[in-house]
Amino acid sequence: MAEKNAASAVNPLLPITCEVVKIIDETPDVKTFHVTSANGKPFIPMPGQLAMVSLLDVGEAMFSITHQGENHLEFAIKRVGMLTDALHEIEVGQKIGVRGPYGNGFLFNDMMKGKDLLFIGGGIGLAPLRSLINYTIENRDDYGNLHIIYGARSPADLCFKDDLFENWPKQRNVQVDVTVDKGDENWKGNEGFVPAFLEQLNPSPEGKITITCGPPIMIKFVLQSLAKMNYKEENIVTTLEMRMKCGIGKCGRCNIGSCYVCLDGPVFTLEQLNKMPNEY
Amino acid sequence: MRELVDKAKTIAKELLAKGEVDLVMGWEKGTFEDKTSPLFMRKPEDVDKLVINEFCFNSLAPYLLYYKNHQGKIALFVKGCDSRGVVRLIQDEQVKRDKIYLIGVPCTGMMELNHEGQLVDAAKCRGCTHPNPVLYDIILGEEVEAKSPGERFAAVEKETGSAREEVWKAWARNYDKCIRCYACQRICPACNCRECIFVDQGQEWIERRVDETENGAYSLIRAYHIAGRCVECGECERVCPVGLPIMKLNKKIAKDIEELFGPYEAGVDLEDKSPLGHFKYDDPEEFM
Amino acid sequence: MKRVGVFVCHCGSNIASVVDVKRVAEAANKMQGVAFATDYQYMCSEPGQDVIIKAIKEHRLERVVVAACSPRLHEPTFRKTIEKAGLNPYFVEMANLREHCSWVHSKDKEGATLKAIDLVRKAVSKVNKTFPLFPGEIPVEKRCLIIGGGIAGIQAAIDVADQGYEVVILEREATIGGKMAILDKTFPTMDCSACICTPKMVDAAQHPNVKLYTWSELESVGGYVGNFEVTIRKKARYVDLGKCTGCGICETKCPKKVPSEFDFGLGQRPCIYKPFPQAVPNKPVIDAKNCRKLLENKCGVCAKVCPTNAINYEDKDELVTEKFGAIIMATGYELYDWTKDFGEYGYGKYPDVIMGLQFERLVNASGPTMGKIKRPSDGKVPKNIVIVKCVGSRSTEKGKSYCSKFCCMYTAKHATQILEKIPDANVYIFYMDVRTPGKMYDEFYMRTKEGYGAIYLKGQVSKIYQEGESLVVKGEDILAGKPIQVKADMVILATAAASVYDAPEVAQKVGFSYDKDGFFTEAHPKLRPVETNTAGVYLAGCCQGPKDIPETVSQATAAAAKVGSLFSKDKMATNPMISEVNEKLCSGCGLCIPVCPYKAIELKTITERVHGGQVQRQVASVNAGLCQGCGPCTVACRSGAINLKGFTNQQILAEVDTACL
Amino acid sequence: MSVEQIQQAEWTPKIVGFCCNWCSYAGADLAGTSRFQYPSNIRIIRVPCSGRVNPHMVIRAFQKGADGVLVAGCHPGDCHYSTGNYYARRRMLLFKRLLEYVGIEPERFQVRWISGSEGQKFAETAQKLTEQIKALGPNRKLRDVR
Amino acid sequence: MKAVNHKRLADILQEWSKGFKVVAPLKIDDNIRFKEWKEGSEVILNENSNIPPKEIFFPQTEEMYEYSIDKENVEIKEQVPTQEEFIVFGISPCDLKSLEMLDDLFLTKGFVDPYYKAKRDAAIIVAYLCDKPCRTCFCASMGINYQEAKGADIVIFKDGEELAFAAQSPKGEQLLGQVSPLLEEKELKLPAPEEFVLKADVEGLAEKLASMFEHSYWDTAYEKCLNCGACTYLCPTCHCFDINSHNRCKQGFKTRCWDTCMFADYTLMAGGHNPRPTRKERFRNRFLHKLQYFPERYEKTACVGCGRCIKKCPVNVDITAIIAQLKEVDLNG
Repeated sequence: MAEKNAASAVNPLLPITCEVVKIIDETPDVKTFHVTSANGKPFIPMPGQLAMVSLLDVGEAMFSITHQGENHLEFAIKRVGMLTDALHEIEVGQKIGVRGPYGNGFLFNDMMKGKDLLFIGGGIGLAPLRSLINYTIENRDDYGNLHIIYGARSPADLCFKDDLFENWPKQRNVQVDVTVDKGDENWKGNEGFVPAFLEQLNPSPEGKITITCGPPIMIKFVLQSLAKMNYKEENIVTTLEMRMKCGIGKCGRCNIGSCYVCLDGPVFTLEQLNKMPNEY
Repeated sequence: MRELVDKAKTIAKELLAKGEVDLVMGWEKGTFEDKTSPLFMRKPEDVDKLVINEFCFNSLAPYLLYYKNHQGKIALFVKGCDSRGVVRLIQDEQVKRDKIYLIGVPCTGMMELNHEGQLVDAAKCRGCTHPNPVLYDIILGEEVEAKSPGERFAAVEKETGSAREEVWKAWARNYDKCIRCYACQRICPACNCRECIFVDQGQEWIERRVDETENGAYSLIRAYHIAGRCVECGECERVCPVGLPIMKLNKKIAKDIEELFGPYEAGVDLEDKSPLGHFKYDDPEEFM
Repeated sequence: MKRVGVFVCHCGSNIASVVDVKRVAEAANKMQGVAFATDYQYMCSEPGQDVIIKAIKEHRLERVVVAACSPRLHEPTFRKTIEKAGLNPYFVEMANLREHCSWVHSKDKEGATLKAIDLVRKAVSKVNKTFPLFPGEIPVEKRCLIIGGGIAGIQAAIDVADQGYEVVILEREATIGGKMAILDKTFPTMDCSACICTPKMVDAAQHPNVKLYTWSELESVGGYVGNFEVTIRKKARYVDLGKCTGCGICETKCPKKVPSEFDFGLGQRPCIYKPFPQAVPNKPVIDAKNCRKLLENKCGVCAKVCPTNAINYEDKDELVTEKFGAIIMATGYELYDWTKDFGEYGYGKYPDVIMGLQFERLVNASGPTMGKIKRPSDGKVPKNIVIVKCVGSRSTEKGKSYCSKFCCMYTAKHATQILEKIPDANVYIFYMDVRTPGKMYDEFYMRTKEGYGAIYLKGQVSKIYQEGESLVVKGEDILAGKPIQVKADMVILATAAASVYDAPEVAQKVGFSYDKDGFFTEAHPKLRPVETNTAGVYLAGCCQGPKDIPETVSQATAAAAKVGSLFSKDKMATNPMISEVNEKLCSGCGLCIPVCPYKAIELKTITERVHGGQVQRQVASVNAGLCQGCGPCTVACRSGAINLKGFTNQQILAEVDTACL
Repeated sequence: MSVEQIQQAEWTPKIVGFCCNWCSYAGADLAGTSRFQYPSNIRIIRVPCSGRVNPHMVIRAFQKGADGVLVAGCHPGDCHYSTGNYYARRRMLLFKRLLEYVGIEPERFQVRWISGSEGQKFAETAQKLTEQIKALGPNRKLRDVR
Repeated sequence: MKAVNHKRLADILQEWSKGFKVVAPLKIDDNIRFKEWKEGSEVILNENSNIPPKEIFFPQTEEMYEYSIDKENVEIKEQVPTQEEFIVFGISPCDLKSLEMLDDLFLTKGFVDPYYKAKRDAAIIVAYLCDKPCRTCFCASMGINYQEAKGADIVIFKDGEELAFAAQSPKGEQLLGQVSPLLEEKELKLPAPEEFVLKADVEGLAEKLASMFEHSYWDTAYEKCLNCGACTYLCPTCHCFDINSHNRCKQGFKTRCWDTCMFADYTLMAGGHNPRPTRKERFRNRFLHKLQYFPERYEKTACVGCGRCIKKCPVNVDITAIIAQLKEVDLNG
């Protein structure tokens, strides 16, 4: 896929000027930005792919594209540093730079076709999964049942509430289970950490591909639980985060062993990961 | 100096064997006869690699910064200039005196290959004022005379107003050479910040661009940051891969400090106050 | 980018007549981050401020730039303004278009306008990097410590106590009273010093809000304004103040006599003694250095004779630590020791060459001579008396460079006292100048000269030497232009008033600065004369520089007033524009510590997790109570770990960048 | 703007002045209130104390295009914070000599003590500084020519 | 064989510089840097330049594009990376080899780096075969014959006083044609190849390293490394870069600058997590990258044996020694 994009873009390092057309406050520290370029979408990404978003005078960083609409892309961005702070201050109408798409995305092989998909997300980790969830919903017939297990620190920290409680549950063969570490007075739903919640739901591994993303600590324990529930590592997929500058496998810093996360990743099967050096 | 090695080995072995220290820093033979490389000894048998000769350039003091959280005691060999580096680190609260054991090496001066390939007295030793350690727990031999003392400030020639444009051109050429590898900073015992403002982009002090202006700022501000703190070991200049005259600036400042605020040598006395850390009411005033 | 609002003030015509304010506002409108810009006649006026408040609400402004006059004038005004609009008061920056632009470039309208635009851009760039600031609050311990129990300390104590606050007077001698208690009379009124001093001493002692710690020394001072932690050493007195009634039997019975400090060795005192009869507290101490009981465990008479057995030879020094909100320094002065420098005057080996204060005791009715002027050597009544002024004062090579201020008056006083008691005496006064500013002072001097016929000789004394029974004083009479020689029976030296020998040490303990002569430095020579550069520490009397009694008393009262205003609130708001440490960057090198004039920075140990393990390390920490926000620490810090809120490195760099565009 | 571009647009010096809030800034204010005229080239940056001025900020000014830099503080002994200017004095002494050493004209970086009552002195300083810099022409040294 | 007395080299360059920009290893004070040749500049051959010729194609600081930010708009102006044909003169066989690695990196695997490509395509390479190896050289161990220069348009070598020129491509022919009046036909031959002081055996090393990531060797090997960037900046094959903004109020431009895996902030993420937190991980990554990762990805060891790092490392970290030690490591032990 990378090749295709390369061909299309003359200079892969050059951002396309885009306009922020909508900003949604997801949580106190996460905002979703809808961006579009002069001629609609700056490019057509595959689920799980990444893009470099830049405030030219501040900096550039890699974010996963959480969803694409008719003619806009969506980025769900958590406030963690200089650039994201600045991004959280911009307003609708602001011009920003976007380049991409980068990375392999979830569909780098056809492993998921026709399979049941189990999504396990935590916090902002739902952002990359969302692109695939929406994609599989749009192409409902190519995939089996979708089971989405999602957790966040508190009800306030739940991202994409509309999807979680409105859009997704409505869909055919889609099950959504949400938990929070700690509820508040008007929280009726489940409480507890995602791994425990997962074990308690105990979905069978039969014919399932599991896609998980979230804070490292959660991933760690989720993988343990999955192992307990004897999921095969080749059927577990996750997506990684690394510091990136070029996004096209040149600048060096995002390597894990001999592979560059920005090119060969960010999506890996657990099987692949276990073969790589543990340096991420 | 070579003759000291046997005594050095016995001491190092003993320290490790007795468990008084769990790490001894010294030197081992490098790629070539005229090179050595820092050696980290943890077991008595490691000590066999130890060498002490006129090529033991590296000050081991800066390594102490990496062992701030080290539990046990660390021993290291120190030449005169190295010991001043240690003093610097102690004064800057980076090292606790009681956590280190200093083995003093009276230094007869380093040797290096010149362009023609002959061994000559090392540049960094010119104008050496302290061939002998100023601080140590044990010293390997008799104190020695500086081999090539010369003028402490020989490096600083007077720049006259008329030559000013030329002077600047020369420095601008230097700034053009600098690749900002920060070897000078990493090897410097006075550069003991947790995060150097020149490496850390977040603070908006400097940009990564390597050009005359940014490199100029780097060289001048670094010199200023170690003003009154530079122990004049000359390591920065020695390690510079493009051979910048870094010590010129440091010596210039040291010279001015002497002229303006009275005799002072950094890292010689644990008790003395940094020239920029205090003042006199009657300090000179060249401006009004 | 924050939403910045720019408000350009015409200041009537003050700015608008030179700077094209409309153009400035337009330019501002184009600047990055500026969401709104406008101009107005008088921004500081009521309606002007409303313009700002309205705009903040309408345009959701997050930061404000007021381009008007000097921030030194109206920054507080506009801080209040935007606070009214619900913004943090520190979110306003001022561009100084009046003092720094229109008024100084009135002939260069174009240049002024361009500069104005730059100044606005500069302010915008700075305000964009401003963080909300909040003043801290520190509780105020409403107790005042007064160090020194002389007239300054006493006066200050009474004035603070009368305002209803607790006061502790710390006095190293066995009694309060200080130098004034030594004096015989006070110029120019010639009323008896003791008569006006001792009642005040008693007032202080009996004041319900005043506590006396006599025979006590300052051990250490910690903390900061409103919260000083002071440790005091109560020296062993060997007399239980609780039991002792001050009857004085012990003093009469004590077999050993030693020279009295109070009389400067002119008289004797027992080893258990009160410095002088009206001492407060009026109870003795034992002089451990001389008491035979304490030295060789002999004697012990005092204990035997004491009716209330108040004597306790086992007594030990005692350390007490107390909290105070403010400290008044009133440590006074001492006479400069001329004997070490003035060989030509005999290094003090001639008994009849005495200092002014010794003379005070000689003429004092309760003094060693019962007020009869007798010369120390043989007790003869002197006929020819020479007074030498400026001994060690106003001299660059010997003693002190300054003028000791009150000598001119007390030498005149001495002259009159002599001539009153010994009418046929001749009093010669060698002087450099006679300086008598002050109410009724010059009149007094004139009376001494004309009325009493004291002989004033302008000139310095080059030599004094013994010749038989009398002294020879060689000097010159500049006015007559010839050397002069006087045969004298007694010589009184008006020696310089110097700072107390350990004043610097005390200043360091408390933590403020002192000058080359050891006198304490005031925060500002003109505007803050009774404050030190350390908040909560005030000055009264000669510890700040030589003063006569009226001056001392008024300064003491002034200091008391300062303390009063500090104590008037329960909590003290701290300036939020102070240094703060970014512990992530701080290496704990401590280079910032010595450059802090307020001792506000110290190293503390923090614990942090470093990949798994827990490690401890040192970092600098700023005491919000002490820091005054000056900023030299930020420059001493190489890694930019210590930063000054309100003037951060990033703000100033932003200003520099834009100023250079 | 690069030096060359600047010369095309007829060049006037850019001077950055760091003034301590209590003396020199007040001095500049006084120059204003007493209407002492001086060239409009100087841009004053207000700092609490001359001791707050970091040599790095001076360098930064030269980098970003200043042709001259002035640091002004209270006269020795007058510092509002009692000692700030004494530290500034030592720092600036060393730094000034360092800049000269690498070939930067001493006139381009000047330090002055200007009290709150010396409006005249401030105006004169600004005047003189501007003339000196004009004579020297635009600063190329250390300058970010981009 | 075409030849000219080495004293007349300047004339050749003079001639060429009429038509092309000529970049050559010039003496600048006591440095050798690849810079544009001008009349009078002194060319130094048979000695490694301080900074490898990678800086010609991949400058330490390179402008990528300009931008201007207005209140309502953002404009991005690409500096179209075009480049006139130019001559790179006097590049040594090892440095020439390093370009192959850079080509792999910048021109393959999906994305093409236009900035590098433009310069690379425009370059006419005139290689100089070393008279003899320097003591820090070990190119032979990296499979390089210092007496040949594949991929160069012209090769030069020195025989006594004479410089021999041989074209290896039409372009080369054409260039030589240009200066033919200056050249004369001579019988010249390469000096006999000399032995190397330093050797390194990377045979099968990549495979071995694949299982050594967690090996205790790394726990102490890194200890002397100060994590300065000298070795990486001086390395002809190191290629990491950083992208930064340079703002001047509304205008600004993006530059990319060399970066190095030796610096802590290289992999530091905004959230504070750093996959390579200490000197150990960074040291390990550098050598694994050269000796394992790069070979795995591009079938080449990312080292050409130029010896610059050995020459300049402040603490004499010697890659040949490390290779030797790695070979010695007993995986079962």
